[in-house]
Amino acid sequence: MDRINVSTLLLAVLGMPAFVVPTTATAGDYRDQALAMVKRDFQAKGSAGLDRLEEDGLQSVCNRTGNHPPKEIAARLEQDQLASIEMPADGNLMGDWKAGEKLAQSGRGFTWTDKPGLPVGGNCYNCHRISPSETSFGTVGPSLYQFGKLRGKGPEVQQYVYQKIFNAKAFNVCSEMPRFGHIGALKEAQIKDLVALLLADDSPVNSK
Amino acid sequence: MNIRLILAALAGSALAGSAMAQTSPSEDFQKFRDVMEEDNPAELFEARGEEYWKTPRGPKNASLEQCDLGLGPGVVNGAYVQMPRYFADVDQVMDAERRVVHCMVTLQGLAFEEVTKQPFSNDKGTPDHVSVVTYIAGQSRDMKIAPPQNHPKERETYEIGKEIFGFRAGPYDFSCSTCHGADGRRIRMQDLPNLTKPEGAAKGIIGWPGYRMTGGFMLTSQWRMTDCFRQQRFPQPKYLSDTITAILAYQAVNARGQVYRGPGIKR
Amino acid sequence: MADPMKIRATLKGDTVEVRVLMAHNMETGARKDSSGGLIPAHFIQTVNATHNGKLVFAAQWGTAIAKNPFLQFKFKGGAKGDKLQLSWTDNKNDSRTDEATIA
Amino acid sequence: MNPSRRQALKAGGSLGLFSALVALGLVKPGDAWAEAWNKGAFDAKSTADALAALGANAPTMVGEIAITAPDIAENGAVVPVGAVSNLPGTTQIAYLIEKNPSTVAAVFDIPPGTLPEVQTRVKMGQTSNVMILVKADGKYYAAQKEVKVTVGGCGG
Repeated sequence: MDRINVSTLLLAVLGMPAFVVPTTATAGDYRDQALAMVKRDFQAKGSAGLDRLEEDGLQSVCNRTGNHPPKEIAARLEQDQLASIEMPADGNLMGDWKAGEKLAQSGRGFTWTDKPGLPVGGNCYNCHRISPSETSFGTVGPSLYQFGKLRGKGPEVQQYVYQKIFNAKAFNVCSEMPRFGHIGALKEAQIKDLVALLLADDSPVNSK
Repeated sequence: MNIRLILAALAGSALAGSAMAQTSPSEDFQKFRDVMEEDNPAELFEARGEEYWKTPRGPKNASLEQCDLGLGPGVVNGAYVQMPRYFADVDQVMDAERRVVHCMVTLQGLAFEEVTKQPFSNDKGTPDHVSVVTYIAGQSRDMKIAPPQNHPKERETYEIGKEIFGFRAGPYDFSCSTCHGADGRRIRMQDLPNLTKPEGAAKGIIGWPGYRMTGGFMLTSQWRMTDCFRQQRFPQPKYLSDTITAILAYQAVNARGQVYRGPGIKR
Repeated sequence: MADPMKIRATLKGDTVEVRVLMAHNMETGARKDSSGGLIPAHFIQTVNATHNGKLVFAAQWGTAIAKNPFLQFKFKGGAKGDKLQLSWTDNKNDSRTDEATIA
Repeated sequence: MNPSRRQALKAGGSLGLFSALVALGLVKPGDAWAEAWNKGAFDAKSTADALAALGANAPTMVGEIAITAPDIAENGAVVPVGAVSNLPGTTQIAYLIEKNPSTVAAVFDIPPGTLPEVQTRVKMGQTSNVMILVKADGKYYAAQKEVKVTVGGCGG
């Protein structure tokens, strides 16, 4: 992400008269105290270094605004995130749904008890219903069952799904979904496999 | 008493057990968790903790009976549900586990590093301070959660805890709130209580310390918070740090008025 | 020495309901420690309950009983205030005997 | 003197209780004690071997034995299993877990005056049938129920 760009935006956020800090007048003080406390109290462990406590620009905006930045700011940030998405050079977005299903099942990666580095899991079932045969699914995100049936599988839908997985914040700046491609957690081929899981005709997601 | 009702029903019929009515997995889990709670092995650790509390040991050969958990030296009854709280002797807000370790250090003369060498239970067993916390928690069974908010530092700790609760960072942009900031959420089959509301916040407190069926040991709120940060993909919070106390204070204050049911049972 | 058992013996009608928790690791002998070595089996093999000198319940256990075992049984002929003795012995010949009063 | 009695007395000796009971005449040397630990049964690696070791080669499957166990166990480390026998003259109840490394989990003796019902918690390595074997009037009967064991939880 372009840090300078974001800092400028941040200044704009904080300087805007329409911008209202969501809690009390002292909320800023508590935030500062909280950040100082967190920096004092955490220690690096495994692959989880202290650098993870440094907010990037987008996180900072979401944190300062209770995940509801002013519309104009949100739109600018979303544009930035969208522009930073790298689309596959070959233009093909549909991979292997079976590999996608396997990836969707795994929640491994990036914790201090996980093996450092890649590959990491897609974490999809942690939050979404996907294939009907997997009954152990989370509900933090919407159900994706029948996604292709309901939304089609044309080029626009394929592009949207690829982009959403690559960087969910391009569509909703403070979305709770991680930016899997943006942070380099999932590689191009893996994201394609997940696109296929949601859209392929023969994927169990679209069965019946 | 579920199991006895079912047994009675089955005993009265010619049906074999396999003919039991089908229920959803989560209902089934809850049912058997309730059964487990009736005879929770956590009680064994309460007993062990009580014995530790009352037995002199350490370089000062002292028991913990002079330990002040906020209601005066030696008062254990109801102390757990009134923490975290401000302690003037240290000019700090402390949660139960932090206070217990503090007492072991100051009263018994044990070295902090020694007591906290194994902060959490594992396959090797449940450390003494964890049994003591379990004992103290058991002495607040069926009492209302009522952490004080009178001292400025108690209010400040709550507000800081609230900020940390919403603090998004790390590779996945997760905060505590990502999982625990709304109603009706689940990770896989695991219910995620909404810790911003009294009922949800109480769910985050009730059942801790918990007897972990896998491994058969006790885990405390300190452990729970630490493991949440792990799953959040954060670095590791230091044991008994201000950050954990602040998060626990945020939850406890949000849960005020809810009834604590004593040490629980965990998967 | 092993921790005491937690025994609840309650008279309900003419039946005494006994519920017991025992502190024991119930090692199966199949688990490995952090260095990869097998942890030797260590488990309760027999449990006996006596009331007024009469055996009212006896169990033989294998390694499949869960850690920190729970046991519930019922017998007739007990009265409030009566004593009930429970004892267990494990495969290393460790043992523990505790007494409870029927309530 | 059988081994379990010897062990019991040894335990009593160290704790004083049993010797005290014997001294008070509450426990008489001739009292019937539980059978010795049945090594052969607990070593059995299959249901057939276990039944043979328990002397119950072909138990009759009956409806008079109620099993309380979860359809799906949240955790194989602790699975509550209860059994009630409605067969007159029940003297023994045994738990057999087909897919466990050792099939026999427990054998309970039910002396006269004790109700033919018991509850305990078992470990299950995987989804398996749980068989409850009952000895009543010298004959063997059984019932069984499948318990699914999940590997739940999130991957984090």
